[in-house]
Amino acid sequence: MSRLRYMFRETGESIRRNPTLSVASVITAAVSLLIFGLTLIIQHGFDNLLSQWEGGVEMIVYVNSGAGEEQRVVIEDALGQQQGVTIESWSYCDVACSLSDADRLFAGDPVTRSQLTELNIPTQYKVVPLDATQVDILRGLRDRYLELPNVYSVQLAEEQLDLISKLQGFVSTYTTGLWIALMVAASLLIWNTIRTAMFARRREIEVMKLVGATDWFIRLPFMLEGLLQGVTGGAVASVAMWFINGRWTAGVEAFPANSGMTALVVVDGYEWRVGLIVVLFGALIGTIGSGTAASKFLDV
Amino acid sequence: MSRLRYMFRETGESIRRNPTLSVASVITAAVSLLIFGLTLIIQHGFDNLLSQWEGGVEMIVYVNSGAGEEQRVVIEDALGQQQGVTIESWSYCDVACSLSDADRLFAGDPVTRSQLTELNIPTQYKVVPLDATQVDILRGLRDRYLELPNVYSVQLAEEQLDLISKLQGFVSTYTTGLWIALMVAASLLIWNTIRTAMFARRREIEVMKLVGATDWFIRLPFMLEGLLQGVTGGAVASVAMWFINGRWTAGVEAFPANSGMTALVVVDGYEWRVGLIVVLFGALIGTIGSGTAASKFLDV
Amino acid sequence: MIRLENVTKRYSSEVVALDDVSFEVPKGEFVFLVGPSGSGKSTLLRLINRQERPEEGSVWVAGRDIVDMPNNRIPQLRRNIGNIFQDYKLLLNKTVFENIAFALEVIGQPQHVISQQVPAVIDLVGLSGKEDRFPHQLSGGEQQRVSIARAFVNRPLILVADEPTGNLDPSTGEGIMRLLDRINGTGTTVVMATHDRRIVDAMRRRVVQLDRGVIVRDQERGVYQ
Amino acid sequence: MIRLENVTKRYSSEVVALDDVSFEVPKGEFVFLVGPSGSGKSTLLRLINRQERPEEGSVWVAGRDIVDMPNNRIPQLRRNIGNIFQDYKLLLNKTVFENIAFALEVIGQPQHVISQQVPAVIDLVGLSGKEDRFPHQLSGGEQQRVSIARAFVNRPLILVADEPTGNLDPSTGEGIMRLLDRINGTGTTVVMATHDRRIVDAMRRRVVQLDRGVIVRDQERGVYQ
Ligand SMILES: Nc1ncnc2c1ncn2[C@@H]1O[C@H](COP(=O)(O)OP(=O)(O)OP(=O)(O)O)[C@@H](O)[C@H]1O
Ligand SMILES: Nc1ncnc2c1ncn2[C@@H]1O[C@H](COP(=O)(O)OP(=O)(O)OP(=O)(O)O)[C@@H](O)[C@H]1O
Ligand SMILES: [Mg+2]
Ligand SMILES: [Mg+2]
Repeated sequence: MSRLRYMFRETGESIRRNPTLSVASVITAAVSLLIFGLTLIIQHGFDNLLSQWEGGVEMIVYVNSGAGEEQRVVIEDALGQQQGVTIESWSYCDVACSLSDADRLFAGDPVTRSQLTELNIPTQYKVVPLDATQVDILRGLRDRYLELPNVYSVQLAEEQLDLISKLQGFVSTYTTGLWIALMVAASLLIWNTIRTAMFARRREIEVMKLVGATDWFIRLPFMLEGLLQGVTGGAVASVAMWFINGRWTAGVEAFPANSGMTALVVVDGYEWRVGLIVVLFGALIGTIGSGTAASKFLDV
Repeated sequence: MSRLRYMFRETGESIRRNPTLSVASVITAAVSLLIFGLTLIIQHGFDNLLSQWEGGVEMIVYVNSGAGEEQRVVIEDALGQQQGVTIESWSYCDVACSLSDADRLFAGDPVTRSQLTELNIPTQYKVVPLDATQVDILRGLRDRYLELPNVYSVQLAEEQLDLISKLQGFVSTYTTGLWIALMVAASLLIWNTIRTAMFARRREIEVMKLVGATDWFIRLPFMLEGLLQGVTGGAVASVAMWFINGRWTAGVEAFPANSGMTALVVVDGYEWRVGLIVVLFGALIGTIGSGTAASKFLDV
Repeated sequence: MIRLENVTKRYSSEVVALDDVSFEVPKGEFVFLVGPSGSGKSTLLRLINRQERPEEGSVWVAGRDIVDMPNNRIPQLRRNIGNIFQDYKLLLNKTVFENIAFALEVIGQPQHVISQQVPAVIDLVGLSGKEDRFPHQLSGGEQQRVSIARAFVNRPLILVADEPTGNLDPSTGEGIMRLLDRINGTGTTVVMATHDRRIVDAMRRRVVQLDRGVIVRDQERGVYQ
Repeated sequence: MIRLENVTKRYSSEVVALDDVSFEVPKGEFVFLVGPSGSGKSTLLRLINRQERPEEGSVWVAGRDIVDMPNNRIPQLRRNIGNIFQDYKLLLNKTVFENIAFALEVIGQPQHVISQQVPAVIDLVGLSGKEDRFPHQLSGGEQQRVSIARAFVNRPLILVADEPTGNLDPSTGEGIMRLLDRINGTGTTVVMATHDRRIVDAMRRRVVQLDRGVIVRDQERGVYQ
């Protein structure tokens, strides 16, 4: 009891004494963790956008809604003819599967999504070609399949996939660069705040050591301070991320439906997981930064 | 001479003594300035993208290349009829003007740009409507103008402008938020580095004051240190920005020409101006941060 | 209580602070360490509470060889030794009471022990009524009394004092010596380094004289010389 | 050289460090300030170099009233006053030479002045051959000599010394006093606060005794009492 009270009192006093460094540490940690969180969120958004093309799918043949198994035989025959020639494999995505694809594709545009039902959604054949680079062959196939009865439309990956995955790679590389640089800065700062705090209290620490306080007793309030900074940074980042994600999701609804952005949102609960990860990450850098500092500078 | 040598020696020693705080300050300043620079660059890229729609232009009528003045009379008559009814004003963008538009629009795609020449580029009529929100009226106009002889195509702003300016607003708001937060952190950090440096050298400072050194003599090495940190941060940010901009420009060339991204690059020299601004900004926060700290803590 | 056996302490290859020193302090004794500046007095005191470790020899405190004591046992050792310094080492932002209580708090003593022992020791050093003053509101002699109270509040077996009267004028210094004498009277072993001839001559206790790291005199009821 | 007129210095409404003190030190004189701890000796010395300002009265140094001197003139004043402290205040990361040169560097003296004056003053204080040592490689007495050299290298009109022998053993302290005496012999005014009875009694110079902020004795060729 006495110990706990002592610890919180010392931690509080220490923060009060050096507010600028603490504030700067928290800001840097928060921005770093925010960019980290946004990187995860953006990645997830892009993944949504690309989800229907997973597994090497390069062509999707959309089938008119309501086309029964008998009516799809023609299409499957046509696909079967190419099996082993230009197509490696294909799979049928039925109504349930197509609806779940739509859930992700129109995550940011609930109005459009709500117009798609079991009755009117086109089902899909997802086609994996033998050689994805042979775009001409795929285009030829598309033109042939478009002629088939009950085919609603045919889409090729190259039209979309290429741009998006390039964008994804570009964005993640540089946001990752930014958050790592800032994370290094935040760790150094927390380390430094603790070092400064310990230096400011070197007289206390000297006396504590002389009267026989254990190293852990001396160390703990400082580690608590670092932990607090990391967690505060993480919490601020989580809230900011939640806010930005919300604004973006609201913004995307207002975009034109054909802008290709409607899948670029995260509303499936992943944002909460990221929020938690961000706070834990903050706690981690806080503890590591302060722990190293406290251990290193205990011999003041 | 003696003074200058003294100053640089002291500054150097001071940085050596407290590398973590200096490194953290520089990283934070650099990332802040980088995001600041990128915000400017992105803004400029978006502006390029939107440049042909400047001044309330909501519709562009593209005229076949080679159509002479006599052949355009029909178009101008049609426009003149609507003047004051649905159209507020219109202006003709001749070959030279259209080429310079293309310079910006295909800045990221020199191959496409090089295929446009004085001989084959469509010229443009840029139309400002009385009421930009009456999209139906504009669509009606488009359909009518498309029928006119020598009209190559007609584009409406709403198809492009809306999404892009929303994106621009969104991106700049949050990147600006990030760089301002980090800028605050960087200033606090430089302030703190200097304070720490002065605290670490309080014995020296005490002796200096006792033997009759002037305040400016004591203050200058510390301000130099802060300036150095700010400028280093700015320089790192400039280099990183230049690198990222280069990679992006190279990436955009590989995007499909119809991706609408070809204008989203900055190659017109603006990036050098931004680089300079970033370094100057770094110098500014360095000087302000260290100057306030040095003046405040001279009474140690 | 304290025993040094052939102790050599070097700070570097040239600086030999103590050179093959052996000496013993029985329980309850009062010993003056004297000698010119740099003769190794402070070093010897720092060996006793393991602030320094000797290169050679062994140091026994309260029946234990402390030279190779593991680090996690040192706090326990130090709880048996009270330290007093020339510059008091008080915490300037804490009151008299808090300064003394601090020594109990940080070794995890519960509140009821603190509220019982601190007033008792404040009374012992004669500072009753000044509990709520801050160090800067006290004279040097009073500050030294606080530092003695802090060193003694835990009832250690040994008090170690490094020039405790160095910053005090003669009559204030005498008051401090009377206090240390009283504490010694309760059975606490006291080892004190000093430059103060008058005090040594007045007290007439055992005097150990160091010179360049060597004991050159060890005299019962000695004088400063 | 120094004149205080009805000077009162309060640190707070209760703490009156100096109470209506007047006294004068002519050029070239050697004055001891004595008195019990807290009597105001250090405060008086800090008034002379404008580290403190009195609430009432005026302080004249070298013909100027320094109480209302604007801040930007203070450096010039301090170049005329050398300071010596009990704890030397040497810079631990600089050698003897650098410590002394530092005092000239920071007032903007050119290199050729430094390389001429520093060796001269090192010679004066008897530290020739130890220019490249660091403070921790020196005895306390030697450190104090460095601090005196630093205070004197600029040939100030006044030397102000606050218990310069407080940390030194008697014989080392006597050496320091001989040095200060020599410097005083060159015409430099010396004001020195001390607790050291032996030194005061041996020197037989003017003694000004303070008690609770009041001058209670001012005696030519006095003793500590
Ligand atoms: N931390 C240290 N590092 C290096 N040398 C040291 C250290 N502490 C003391 N010394 C050296 O060890 C020797 C003994 O120093 P010590 O402080 O023990 O002497 P002392 O008798 O206490 O002197 P004083 O009367 O001045 O306090 C001296 O030569 C001193 O310079
Ligand atoms: N910075 C300060 N703030 C508040 N009070 C102070 C300060 N400096 C000194 N005092 C008080 O002023 C009075 C005179 O102190 P001063 O240090 O001048 O005495 P002194 O004669 O030098 O004592 P000593 O012999 O202990 O050095 C004392 O009561 C002291 O507590
Ligand atoms: Mg000592
Ligand atoms: Mg004093």
